[in-house]
Amino acid sequence: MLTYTADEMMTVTAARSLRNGMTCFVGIGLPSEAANLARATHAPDLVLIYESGTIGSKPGQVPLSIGDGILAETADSVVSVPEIFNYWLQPGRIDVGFLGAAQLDRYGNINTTVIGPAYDSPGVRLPGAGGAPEIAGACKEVTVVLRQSRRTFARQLDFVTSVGFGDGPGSRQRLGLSGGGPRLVITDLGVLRPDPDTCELVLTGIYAGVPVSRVQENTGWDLKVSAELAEILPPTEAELAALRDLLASRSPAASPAAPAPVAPAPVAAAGVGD
Amino acid sequence: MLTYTADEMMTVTAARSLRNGMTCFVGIGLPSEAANLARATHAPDLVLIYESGTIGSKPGQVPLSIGDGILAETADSVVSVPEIFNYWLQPGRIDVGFLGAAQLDRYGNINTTVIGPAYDSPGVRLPGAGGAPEIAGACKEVTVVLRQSRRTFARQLDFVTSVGFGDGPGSRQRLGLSGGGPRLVITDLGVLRPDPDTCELVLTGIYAGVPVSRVQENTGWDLKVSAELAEILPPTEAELAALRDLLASRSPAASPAAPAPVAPAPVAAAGVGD
Amino acid sequence: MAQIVTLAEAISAAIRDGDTVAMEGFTHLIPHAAGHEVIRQRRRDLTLVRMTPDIIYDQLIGAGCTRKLVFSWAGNPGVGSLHRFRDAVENAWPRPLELEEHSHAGMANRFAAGAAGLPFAVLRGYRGTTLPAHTAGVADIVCPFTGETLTAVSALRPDVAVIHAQRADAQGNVQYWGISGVQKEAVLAASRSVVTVEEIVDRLDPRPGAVVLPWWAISYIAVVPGGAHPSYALGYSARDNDFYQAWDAISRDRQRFADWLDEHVYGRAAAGHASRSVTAC
Amino acid sequence: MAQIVTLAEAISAAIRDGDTVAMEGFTHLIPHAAGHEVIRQRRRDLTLVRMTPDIIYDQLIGAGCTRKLVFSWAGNPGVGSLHRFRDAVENAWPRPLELEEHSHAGMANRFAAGAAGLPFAVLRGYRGTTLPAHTAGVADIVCPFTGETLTAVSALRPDVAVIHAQRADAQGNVQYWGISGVQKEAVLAASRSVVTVEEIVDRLDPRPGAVVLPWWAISYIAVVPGGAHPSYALGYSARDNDFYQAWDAISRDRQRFADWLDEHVYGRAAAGHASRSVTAC
Repeated sequence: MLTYTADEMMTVTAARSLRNGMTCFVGIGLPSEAANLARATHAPDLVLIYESGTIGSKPGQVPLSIGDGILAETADSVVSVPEIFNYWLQPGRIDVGFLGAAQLDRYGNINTTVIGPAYDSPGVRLPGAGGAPEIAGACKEVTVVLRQSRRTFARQLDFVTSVGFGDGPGSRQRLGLSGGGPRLVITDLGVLRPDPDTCELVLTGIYAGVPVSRVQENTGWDLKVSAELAEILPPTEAELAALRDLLASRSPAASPAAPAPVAPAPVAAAGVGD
Repeated sequence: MLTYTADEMMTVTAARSLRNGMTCFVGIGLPSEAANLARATHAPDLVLIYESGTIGSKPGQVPLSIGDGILAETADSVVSVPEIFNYWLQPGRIDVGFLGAAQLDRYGNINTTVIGPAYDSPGVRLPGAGGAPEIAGACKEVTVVLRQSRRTFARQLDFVTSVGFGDGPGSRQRLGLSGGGPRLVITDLGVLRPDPDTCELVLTGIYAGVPVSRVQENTGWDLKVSAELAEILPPTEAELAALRDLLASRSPAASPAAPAPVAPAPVAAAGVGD
Repeated sequence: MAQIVTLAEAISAAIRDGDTVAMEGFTHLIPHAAGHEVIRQRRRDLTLVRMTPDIIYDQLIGAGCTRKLVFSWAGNPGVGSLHRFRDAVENAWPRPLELEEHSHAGMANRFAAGAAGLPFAVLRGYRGTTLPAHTAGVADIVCPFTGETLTAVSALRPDVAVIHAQRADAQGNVQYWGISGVQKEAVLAASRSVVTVEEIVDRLDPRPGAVVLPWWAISYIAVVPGGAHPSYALGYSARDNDFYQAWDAISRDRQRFADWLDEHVYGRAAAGHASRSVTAC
Repeated sequence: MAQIVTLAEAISAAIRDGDTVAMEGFTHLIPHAAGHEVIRQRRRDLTLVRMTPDIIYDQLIGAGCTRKLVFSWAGNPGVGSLHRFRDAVENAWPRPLELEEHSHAGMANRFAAGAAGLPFAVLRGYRGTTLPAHTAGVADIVCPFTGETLTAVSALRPDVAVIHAQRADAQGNVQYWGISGVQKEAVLAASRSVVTVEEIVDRLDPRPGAVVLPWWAISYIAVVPGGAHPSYALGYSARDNDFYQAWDAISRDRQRFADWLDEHVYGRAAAGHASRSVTAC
């Protein structure tokens, strides 16, 4: 009987989405955990690129920040921050960008700036854009990882920090966004992908033991379900062991860190049998 | 009796114009000889910057090219070529730019591109612009070093490669050139400086034994002579020794190199008594 | 022309009330000690510029030094919110905080334009986002060759840049290595600069990945060992992740923050380093 | 995704007739051996791009490979003219040579724009000179914030970049140090790339001043010891200044040049390096 949390399922699913030899622009938190799990398991030649300027970092543990020394010390190359954005991200050299989000809409647009309609006196002030707008614009594809709720999966964003498919088909072209946009959204309940015709995110994968109705209840719009909805295999023993090793290798004080910069959403730590 | 050539007088005069602690953007050939002579004599902390990206080079000899290994090995910092132009030259950080020229006009504009009126089928094809236009544009002041003749001191340039004072007062401001422009022209006959009102180059210094008429005969326009025309002191024994040491330290094959990229003009190797 | 002085002298000479100040460092080499000295000298009405304002900017905001923040990501990396920053934005405490908000790529290019002596930089970005609606210094620009529309961002030209580096030599050449961020651009874009260093050595041995800023491009250098703490200086110290975690609780409460500031910043001399022993508090 | 192949294979796979090719190197690390292989493979109608075309471009022009030259300074550094270049421009021999002429700052920024995926770059330059009258890809551009007029230059996007580096590792990561020129920008601006290296090592030890290009940003790598000669590879060879001097006489005369080419380029296999023993000729 393998017991694991919803966050572990989410991280394992995210790790599986990365293919060996890809180049991956990694945000901090859960994206970094997933990317390093992929490196530790099926994708040893995954190329990790952090916005701090480290190219090809091979940390043996999950760094707390995108600027930890281990990222520079294990990198193939460390470049300046202007260079990482201008020469490496902007021209579309990076296969996949891994992003978190505070809010996401049906077109995969992302808000990490403010919650509440008034920018100048917001309900919650979030950290802001960081590297996300250009990661979302330029990577060949984008994967978003976030916990799913009616608050995070919003009908209407309070602020568009990073563009997914804008207001639907043709938006990215009109805006001159060279990358492919969000191809995958991974949550603690399942997996969403954009419909190729409408660009709207639809549920294409679901974790064992999670009913579709629960995913829909935790979505702020009328979530469509793919005709080919698949159940996603639970973590293998090897995946779980590798993930827990990775996280345990962080300093004890670092491990309880919330992956999202806002107050953690209440997440059901689903213990699911294997 | 100290014997020296006109070229040696020119180089020594150029070296004397550099003050200790200045930053100097150095072109190859005679400018490099002069800058290194200054470092070897009165200006040990002169900061040499080459367009190959070396900042603070301290070569013990005069390099043949701007990319010789000694320049990188002795530099405080080696940066990329885009960086040397964008971050170091363009913003006006450099005190003095040292340039050569194939043709110069009365406003200190420079031609290093073609001789002859037809660009597409020129009489003589010269190397072109290199770093000169932006050195001429951005350095706080510019010093031009070239042998003087009716051919090199031209009434009308065949091509304006680098701007001095354009067509006179106000030109640099209109063109948005942030640097101060040519403050000094050093030849094998004497020294010219721009008139503060007209921006036209006038003869302000003359070498021992050179009559003013000879300078005027070797100028393609009606050269004005400053009311404060001064005779420039001949090289000291120490200056000459340092210069000859510097040049002797170059490889034997390298020393006969012509400092100007065009066929050398016939220069009187004036042996002048001290 | 680098002058080697004390930290108190450097801050006093370089930073005036109302200045625009960029204290840069991308997680690595953040000039915390210099920031504390700014708080101690009670500078006011500063416009603070930084890609990733984190704890030291949270402190400068909470201490009331700051009128405006120019930034692209304001958080406690890997931990969560900056509570003093949020309190200022959400509740105008201790004073209102004006925001000028960009993306990382935009800020990096704004610094680069400043370093290059250009009034603007061009990038692919901002289009389709809400950012331009709230941010000055972003405009469309059309390529004169292809007709394509791109984005221009205005150059940053701070009055002062403040950075921390591993070493300087006696002449004032500064050397740092590891994650190098946007510090070179910040120093070259600014009118004046302050560099705190771990140590001064006779000669800067070449090091892999090292950036060297020449003495004539620097204004003031002060020796402050550990001056980046709780950030780190590769080869000299490790990032104090425990302090970043602890800051979350310290900064949530106004009084606890004030007490912390009294004890660890106001209560210390310039030469000592404020947050060294904070994990014990 | 770097493939390690022979020089002949690399040139054959990467460069086609009519391509735009940038063989970069700023005095240091000039890819002479690769240029000779292009001559041997009798590529035609190439547009050659380089800030400082020197001897190897003189040879490619004289050998009839070249339709157009995009450049900023064409000379034999420290020596004088490039006679094959001048013969092509002044006398259309062996064929007319179209010129696209810029300043160094312009070319460097054009490469940088190409590397950054932008259609143009902005700089202070060209204004008041005759250059824009004869050169496409230069235009005024107005700052949307200050109204100031600056200069835009069009991006360079070569089909192929060719460089020489000190080392690569078995995975294809490339490392070079010393004067690093505009090679990174050239490789990143180009669709394909060929890198000749002095040697392949198991692991690239970090080195002061080293640039590392990752394996996934490189197309072909070929081991060619001495492949920069008469240019040099810092730490491996010295610049052969005698050869640069000797080239002046060799290249002045069409027949003497042709004989040199027969003996030292056409007469040699790809693996050997052409001009090694030229000082004896």
